[in-house]
Amino acid sequence: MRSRRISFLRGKLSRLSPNVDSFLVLLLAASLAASSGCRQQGEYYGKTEPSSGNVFRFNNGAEPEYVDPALIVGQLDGRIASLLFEGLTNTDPKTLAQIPGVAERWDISPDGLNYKFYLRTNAKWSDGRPLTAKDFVYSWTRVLAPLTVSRYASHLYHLVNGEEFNQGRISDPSLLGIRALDDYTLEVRLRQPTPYFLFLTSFVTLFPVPSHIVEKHGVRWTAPENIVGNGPFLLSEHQSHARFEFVPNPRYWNRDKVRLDRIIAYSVDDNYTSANMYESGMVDWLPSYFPAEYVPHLKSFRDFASTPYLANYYYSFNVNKPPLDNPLVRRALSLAVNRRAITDDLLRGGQIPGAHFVPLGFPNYQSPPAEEYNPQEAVRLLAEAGYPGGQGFPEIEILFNTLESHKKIAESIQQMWIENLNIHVTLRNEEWASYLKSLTNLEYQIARSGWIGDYPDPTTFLDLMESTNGNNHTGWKNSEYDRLTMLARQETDAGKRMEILQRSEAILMYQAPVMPIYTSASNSLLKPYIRGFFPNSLDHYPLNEVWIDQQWSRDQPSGGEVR
Amino acid sequence: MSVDAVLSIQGLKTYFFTRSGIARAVDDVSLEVRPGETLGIVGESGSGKSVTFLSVLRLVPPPGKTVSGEIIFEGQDLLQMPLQKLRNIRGKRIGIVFQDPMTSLNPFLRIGDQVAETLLVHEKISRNKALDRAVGILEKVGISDAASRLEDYPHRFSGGMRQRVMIASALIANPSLLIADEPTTALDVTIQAQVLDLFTHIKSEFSTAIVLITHNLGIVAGMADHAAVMYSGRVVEYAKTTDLFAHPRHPYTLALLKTLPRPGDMQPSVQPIPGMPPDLTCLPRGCSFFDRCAFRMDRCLEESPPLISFGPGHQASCWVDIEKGQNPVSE
Amino acid sequence: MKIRVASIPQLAPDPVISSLSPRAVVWSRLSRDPWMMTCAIALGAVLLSTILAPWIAPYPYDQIELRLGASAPSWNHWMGTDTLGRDLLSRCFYGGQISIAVGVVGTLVSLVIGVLYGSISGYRGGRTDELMMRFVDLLYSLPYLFLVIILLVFFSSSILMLFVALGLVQWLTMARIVRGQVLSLKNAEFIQAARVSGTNDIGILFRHLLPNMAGPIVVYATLTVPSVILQEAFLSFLGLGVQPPRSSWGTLISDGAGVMGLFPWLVFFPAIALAVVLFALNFLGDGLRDALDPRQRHD
Amino acid sequence: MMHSTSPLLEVNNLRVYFPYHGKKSAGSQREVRAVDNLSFSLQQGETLGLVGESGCGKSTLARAIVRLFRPHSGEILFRGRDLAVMEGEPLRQVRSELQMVFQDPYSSLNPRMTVRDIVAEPLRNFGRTEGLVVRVRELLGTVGLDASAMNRYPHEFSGGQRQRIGIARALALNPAVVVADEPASALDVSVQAQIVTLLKELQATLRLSFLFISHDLSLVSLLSHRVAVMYLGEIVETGPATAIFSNPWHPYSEALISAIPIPDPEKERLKTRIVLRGDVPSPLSKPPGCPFHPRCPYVFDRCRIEHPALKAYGSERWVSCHLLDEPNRSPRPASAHLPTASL
Amino acid sequence: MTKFILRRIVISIPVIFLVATTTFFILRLAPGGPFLSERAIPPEIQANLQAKYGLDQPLLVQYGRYLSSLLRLDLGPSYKYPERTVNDIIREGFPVSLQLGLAALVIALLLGIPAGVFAAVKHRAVLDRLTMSVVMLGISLPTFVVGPMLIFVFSLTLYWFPPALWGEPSQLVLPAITLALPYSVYIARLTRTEMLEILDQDYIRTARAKGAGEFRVLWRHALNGGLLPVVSFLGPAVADLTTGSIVIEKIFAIPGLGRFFVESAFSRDYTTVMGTVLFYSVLLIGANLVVDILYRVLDPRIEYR
Repeated sequence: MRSRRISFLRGKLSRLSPNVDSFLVLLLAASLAASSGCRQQGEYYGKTEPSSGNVFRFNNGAEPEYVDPALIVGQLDGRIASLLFEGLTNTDPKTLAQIPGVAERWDISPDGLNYKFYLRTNAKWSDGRPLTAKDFVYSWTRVLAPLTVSRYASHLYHLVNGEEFNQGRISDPSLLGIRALDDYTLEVRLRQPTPYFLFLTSFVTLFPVPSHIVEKHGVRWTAPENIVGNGPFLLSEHQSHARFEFVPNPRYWNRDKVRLDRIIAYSVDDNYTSANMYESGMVDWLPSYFPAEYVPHLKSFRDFASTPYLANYYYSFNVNKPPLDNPLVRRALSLAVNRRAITDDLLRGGQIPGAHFVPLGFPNYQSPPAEEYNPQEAVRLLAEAGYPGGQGFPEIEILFNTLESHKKIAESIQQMWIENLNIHVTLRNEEWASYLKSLTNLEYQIARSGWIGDYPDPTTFLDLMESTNGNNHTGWKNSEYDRLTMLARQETDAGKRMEILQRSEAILMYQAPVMPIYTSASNSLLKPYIRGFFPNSLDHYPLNEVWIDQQWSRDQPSGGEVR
Repeated sequence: MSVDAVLSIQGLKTYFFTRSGIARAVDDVSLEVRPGETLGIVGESGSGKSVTFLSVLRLVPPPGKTVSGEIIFEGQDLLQMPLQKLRNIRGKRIGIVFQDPMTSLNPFLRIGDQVAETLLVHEKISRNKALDRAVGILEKVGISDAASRLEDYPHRFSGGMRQRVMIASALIANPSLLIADEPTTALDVTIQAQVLDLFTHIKSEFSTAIVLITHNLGIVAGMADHAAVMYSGRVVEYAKTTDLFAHPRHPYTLALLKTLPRPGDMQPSVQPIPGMPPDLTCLPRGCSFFDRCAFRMDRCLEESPPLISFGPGHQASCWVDIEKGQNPVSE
Repeated sequence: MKIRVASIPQLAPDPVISSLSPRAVVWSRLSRDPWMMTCAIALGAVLLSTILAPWIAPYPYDQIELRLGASAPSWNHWMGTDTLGRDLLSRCFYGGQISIAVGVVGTLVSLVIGVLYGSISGYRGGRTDELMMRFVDLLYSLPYLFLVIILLVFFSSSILMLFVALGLVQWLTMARIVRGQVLSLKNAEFIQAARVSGTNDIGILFRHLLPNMAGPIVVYATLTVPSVILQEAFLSFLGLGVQPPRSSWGTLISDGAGVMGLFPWLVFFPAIALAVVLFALNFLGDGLRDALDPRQRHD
Repeated sequence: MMHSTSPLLEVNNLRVYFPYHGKKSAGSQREVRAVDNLSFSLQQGETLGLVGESGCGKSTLARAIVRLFRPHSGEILFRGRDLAVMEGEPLRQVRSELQMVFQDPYSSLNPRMTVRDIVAEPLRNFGRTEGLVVRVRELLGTVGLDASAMNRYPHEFSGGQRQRIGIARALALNPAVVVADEPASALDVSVQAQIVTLLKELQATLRLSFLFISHDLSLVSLLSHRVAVMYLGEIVETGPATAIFSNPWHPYSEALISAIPIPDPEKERLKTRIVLRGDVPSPLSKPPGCPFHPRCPYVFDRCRIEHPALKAYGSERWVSCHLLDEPNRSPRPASAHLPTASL
Repeated sequence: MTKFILRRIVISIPVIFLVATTTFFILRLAPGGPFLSERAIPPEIQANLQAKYGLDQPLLVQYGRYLSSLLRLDLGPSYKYPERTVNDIIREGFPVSLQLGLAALVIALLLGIPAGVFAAVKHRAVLDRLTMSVVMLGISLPTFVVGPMLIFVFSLTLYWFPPALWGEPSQLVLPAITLALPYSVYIARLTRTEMLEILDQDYIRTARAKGAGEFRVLWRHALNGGLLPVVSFLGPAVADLTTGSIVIEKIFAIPGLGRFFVESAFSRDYTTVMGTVLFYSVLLIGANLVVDILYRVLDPRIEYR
C-alpha cells in the first residue's frame, strides 16, 4: 500500500520536471533502503558482536561539567565520579538497599540523629595512601565550605550546623556534626532524623576526595595526570567532548570482583548519533541517550529496557497571574489534559500517566487517588470559575525550553485545551538560560517543569512545593502544606510519616499549583552480551561487577540479569 | 591556380550558425599564397578576412563552422586532416600573429616558456634548448637582452614588445607561412612603424610567405606583393599591389581608396561610401555591394559577379569595367 | 568617366542590427532553454503551492492527531504524518511560506543595505570608497555565523531577528558586487556623457547606474535566496530557526533527518521541496548569469 | 585663419596630475602627470586637432576641459570665465555650451534608454522641454538619422549610427564648443569617413568650435584648421594643419607624420619612414630635460638636461625643440629657422 | 611583501578589538547568566559563584579585566567547565576542526575543480548540464540530510565507516565528505564560470595556434588563471568550513571547536563564547591574509603594494 502510494506520487512529480525526477529516484532509493534496513526484524538492535577484550563502552550523553564529586550536579557527571570514587555506603542495584562501601558497617542511634561509620582498613587511595575517616571529614567540610561553591551542599545541611557553615553564619568547621573518632571511625550528628541519610552517603556529593591531591593541584586535580580516587576504576584518559577511559584500580578493596579490563565513556550529546553508535556496535550501553521517537520501534527489540524512574514531568502554574490565580481554573486545565494520550500515543516511551506529583515507585508510599482526565468536569469547573464554554477566558501561554519532546508535549496540550475548553493557548519557546530566568522570576503563565528525585523518599518531591523552597517557581504558598511537611521531618515513625506526606500531596493536588503529567521512565539499550546489570527506579547502575560474555550467542537466553 | 603555392584556398565557405540566422562570414573564397611572397588581405571588419585565415588553421570559434572548400597547404588538405595531424602543422609550418598583443599572450606564463612552447610541442627538445632558441629568435625580432627577459611575465612588456614576442613565437619553428592578422592595429603609430619595419626585415631575412591581414590600405601598399580586397565574405578584387592601387577594378576598392585622406595634400578631403556593409545573415542574391555601388546596374541585382580577369593576375568580381565606364548604371 | 548615382541618399537610414533589447535577448535565451523552463515551472509550482497553502492544504498545519503518530503516506495524508500525527503535506505547504519568506526577506535586507552601501562607495570613490571597502573587508573577517548564533541564542530567536540576522550576513558580497559594477560603469562613457549633459548625481544613479546594474544584482539576489533559505535550515538544525508550532522546511527536515531510518517520509518530502526550490533557484541564477553574459551575445 | 577677437576657449598652464599608488621605482614621481603645463586656445568656428599617441594625455585633457576632472592647476577660460575652479550649478550651466562626443559608440550610449531619451536628456536637464520631440527629431535629422530611430534602443544601431546619436546629443543644447575625443577611431574606414564628413559639415553650418582629438593624423588632417601635437602631457608643436603636415618642425611630429602608411605603393615604398626607438615612456617617469629626448633621432647633450620651452616661430607656429635654436645641428631646411607666415 | 603583511596585521588589531568589545557587551546585555541551574542554588552560593568569576564587579571593570588578560593571550577559565581554561578548550578542539576542515577542503578541491573544468569544456552540451545538475544537488540538500544519509548507507547498512567520533582515519571519511560537498559545488561553479571566460580568451587561441593539444591548453594555459577565483574563495571557505563544521561535528559527535562554541553559547559560557569568537576572528584574518599572499604569488600581474 505504501509503496504504491509513493510510486503514484513519483509519477505525478516526474511530469513536472525531469530534474526532479532523477533526484527523486535517488532520494527515494536511499530512504527506502533506509526504512527496509531498519525494519529488519532482528531480535536485537544493530550489531551484536562484543568487542575484543573486556572493554565496556557506553555513551554518557555529554561532556561532564565536573569530575570533582563535591561540585557535581548532573547525572552524567555522577556516572564518571561513581567509577572513580566510592562513598561510605553503596546502593544495591537489585534491592536499592544500602550495602557497605568504604564503611564496613554502621550504627544509628534510636532517635535517628547519630551515625557511627566503621571504615574498612583495606580502603586505600589509588596512589597507595590509606583512606581514613579524616578524609571524610575533610571532604564533607570542603563541600560545605562557602568558597567551594558546591551546588549540592544542601545534602549536608542535615548535619548539625551544616547549613549555617555553608552560608557563612559560622566559620569554625569543628562545630560541624562530623568527627573522626579515630582513623577508621566516623561520627556524624544530624540536626533532625533523616530517614534517607544513609542513602545520601552513597551519593556523589558525599564521596571522599584525596585531600593531598586537591591541595596540591587545586582546580586541576581532576585532570587524568593528577587525579587519585578510591573507586573501582582509574581515569586513564580524557579527550574533551569525546570520551573518558578507565582501567581497574588495582588498589580498590574489592578489586577481585571487578571483571572489566577497560571502560570507555563517550560524551556524545546528540541522541541520533548516539543511537547510531549503538546500532553500529560502537557502544554496549545507552542509558536513555537515544531519540524518544525511536522508542516505539525499539520496544520490539530484546536489548531495550524500560523502567519507571523517580522523576516526574509536570506543568507549573504561575498562581499570581490571573486567571491562573483561581484553583478552579487550574484544576480545570489539569482535568482537560489527556495524559494517557501523551504517554501512549505521543511519547510511547514507557512513561506512566498520572495526576500525582510524587512519581510511582517509592517504596511504602502511595499517592492519594486523583482523577486523571475528565473533560466534562473540566468544562464544569471552568464554568464555575466564571468562564462558561471558555467564554471570556484570556489567552494563556505555555513556556517551555527548547527541546523536541517538550515542544511536542506543549503542542499537544495546547491542542487539548483548545479542543476541550475552547480557550486560546499560545506557546513560547525559550532557550535554556532564558527559560530558567523566566521561571525563577515568575515571568510566565504556565511552564513546563520536571524534577528528578535525589533520594528514594517522597520528600525529595514534596519539599519542592514548600513556600520557602527555592525550586517552587509557582508563587504558591500554603501554610497547611508547609506545616505538614515540617511535621513529617520530625516524625520518626515511618508509617505515620507516609500518612502525613499523603495528606500534604492531597492538598497540593486540590490546590493544583502544579499539573503533574507523568512519571518518567528510564529507557536504555544494553547489548545482550553484557552481564551484571540490574534495572532499578533510581537509574543507578554500578559497573563494578559488569562483565562481557564473549561466549554469548543468540540462542542463549540473553542478559538474564537485565530483564 | 599554380601548383607551387604554399597555401591554396579553394571555394572556402565558413558560416556562423547563430540564432538570428546563418551568417556567411566567408562565402566561396579562393586565394593562394606563393612561397616567399607577401599577400595583403584588405577589408573592413566583418568582411571575412580574419575568419578566412582562422579557417585555415581550423581555429574558428563556435558557432562558426567551415562548411565546404579545400585548403591545400604543402600538398595536404587541412580541412580533411584529423585534428591531431593538423596540430603538427599549427605553429610548426604555419605561424600566426594575432591583432591584440595585450590579450594574445598568456598572462600567467613566462615569456620564455611561451615562445619556446611551439618547439616543445612539436620537437623532442629539452626545455633549456628550446629556451636557448627562444633567446635567438627574440633577439632577431629586436628584443634586446632577451636572455634576461625570458623569466619575465607579459605584463612587464609594452604593447610593441609583446607584439615582437608574438612574432617571435610564430617564427621560432621556421614556418613556411606566417599569418599576421592585423598585427599593428592595436599599436600606436610610432610602434606600428617599428613593427612594420620588423616585417620588412622578416621578409628579407626569412623565406617565409606572409599573409598580412589589415584594414589599412596604406600598410598593404607598403608591404604586400599581391593584395586581395574582401567585402562581405568574398574576395572582390585580387591583383598585384601596384596594379590594385593604380587601377582598381572593383567599385568598392575604388570607393575605399577615396575614403582615405592623404596627409600632406594641400586640401585633404574624402568621399565617404554611403550606407553600410550588408547583414551577413541575409545577403542579397546579386552583388552584395549593390546598395552602395556607384556603378550598379540591373544585372548586379540578379547575378552575383564571379571573379573576372581584368588583365594578367588582376581579377575583380564586377560586371562593370569601371575604368572604361562600361555599363554604368543609368537611372 | 565616373558617374555618381545621385539617388543613393548620403545618410540613408541603415538596416536594423538587431531587433531585440538586451532584456529580450536574455529572456529569449532563457525561454528557449528547456532546462531553465523546467526549473522555472518547478519553482513556480512550489511557490504557488506555498502561497495558496491556506486554501489547498488539506489540514491545518498544527492539527495534532496523537493516535495517528508518525504514519506513512496514505490516501488521507499524501505525505504521511509526523510523530504528532500532523499532516506533513500541509506542514510542507506552510513550512514553505516561512522558508521562502525568510529567503526573500533576508535577501531584500541584504539587497537594500548592499546596493545602497555599494553604490555610495563606488560612486563617491576615492577616500570614501577606500574607507567603506576597508570596513567591508573588516566585516568579512568576522566569524559571521558565530555572531548570528550569538544574536539568536542571547536575544531569543524571533522571525524578525532571523530576517535581520540573515540579511546582515549577506549584504557584504552584495555591496562588493554593486560597488564593482558602479566602478566599472562609472567610467563608462555614457555616464561621463550624462555628466557632461548636466545630469546630477541622483539622476546618474537612478537613470543610468541602477538600471544598468540590474542584471548582476538580480543574478546575485537569485543566488542569495537559496543560500539564505539554507542558512535558516542550518539554524533550525541548531534549534535557532522558526519556533513551533510554525515550522519551516528547515525545521521539518531537521526534525525528520534524525528519524530518517524509521520514518523516511518525514525527511524525504520536505527535503524534496527544499531541494527543488534551491536547485531551481541556483540553476536559474547560473543560467541568468550565463544569459546576461555579454560575451555570449554573438550567438 | 587669423582671428583678432579673443579666443572662445583658452587653456593656460593646465596640469592634471593623478596620485599614483603603485610600486615606486627609482626616478618616478609620486603622481601621474597626465597633462603637464599645457596651454592652447580655440577660436570661434575653428577646429583644433589634437594629435598624440596613447598615454600622451589627450583624453585626460579633453575630460579636464569639460570638467569631468578637476585639474591640478591652471586655467580653463571659456568666454573669459575660469572653468577650472567652477563647481556646482554654475559649472552645470556652462556645460550647456561645452559638449563632448565620446570615442566608443558602444559604451557612450546608455543601453537601457531609447534614442529619444538619450538625445533629450541634456534638454531635460536644462528644462528645455518645450517642443522636446520636435527638437529631438530635428537633431536626428541633422546628423542624418531617420525620426523612426527615436523609439529604438542603441543596440539596434551600427557603430556609425550610434556615433551619430552621440553627436546629436552633443548638439542638443546648441553648444559653442564640442570636444570630440577620438570620435571615429572605433569605426571602420568607410564609416570613419562618413563621421568626419558629417562633423565637417556641422562645423561649417553651425559655426561650432571643435577640439578634435585623435591619434590618427590622417583624420586630423581632414578637418583641422590648426593642429597641436602632444607628447607626454605637453604640446610639442602647434600650428596651421597644412603647414605642420607638409613641414613638421618637431622631430616627434616629423616621425608621426612619416609613420602614416600612405595608400599608394609608389609613395609608400619610396618614402623614408623615421622609426623611433623604444616605447612611449610612462607619464609616471617623465625623462628629465626634453621629454622626447630618449627617442629623438637628433638628440644632443642639451636635450638631456634642459627642458625646451614652447617657443613661437612666427605668429602661428609654436615648437618646443632645442634643435631650432641650433642651426648647425638641424637637419631641417634653413627656411625652417626663419619661419614666415606660411599661409 | 613584508610591508604588505605587516600592514595587514596592523589593520587587523582594531578589528579584533572591535570583535572583543561587541561580543563582550552583547553577551552581558543578554538575559540569563552562566550559573543558572534548574535546581535552586542558595543565594549565598550564587553570590559566591559570581564573586569567584568577578561577575559581581561593574561591567566596565569586567571589560577592562578581560581586555588586560586578553593582552596576555589568556582567555580565562571556562564557566561551564571550571576545571579547564578556554585556552585548553581551544587547544583541544581546534586541531580537530582544522583537520576536518582541511580534509574537507582537499576533497572539495579534488571534486570541484575537475567537475568545473569538465563542465566548462562541455559548455552548453548535455554533459555540462548533467555535471552541473549533479553538482548542484550537492547544495540543494542541507548537510544535515546528507550526513545522516551517508551514515545510514555506509555505517549502518554497509558497516564500512564508523558513524561517529574522531581519531581513526576511517572516522574522518564521512564527515569530511559531507562537509566538502557544498564547497566542491561552489568551487565547481567558480571554476566553470572562470574557465568559460578564460577559454574565450585570445591567449587560448594563441596556444591552439601553436599546435598545443587540448590537454595542454586546459591544464597549462587555462587552469592557471581559472583557479584564481578559487584561490580567493579559499579564505572565506576556510572560515565557512570551520564554522560550517558545527553541524557536522554535531551529527558525527566530533569534539571540534564549532561544537564547543554552540554548546557554550547555549550555556552562557561567556568566556568560552568570547574566546572562540576571537580565536576564529584571528584565524579568519590569518586565512584571508594567506590567501591574499597566495593570490599574489599565483597572479604575476599583481604587484603587491
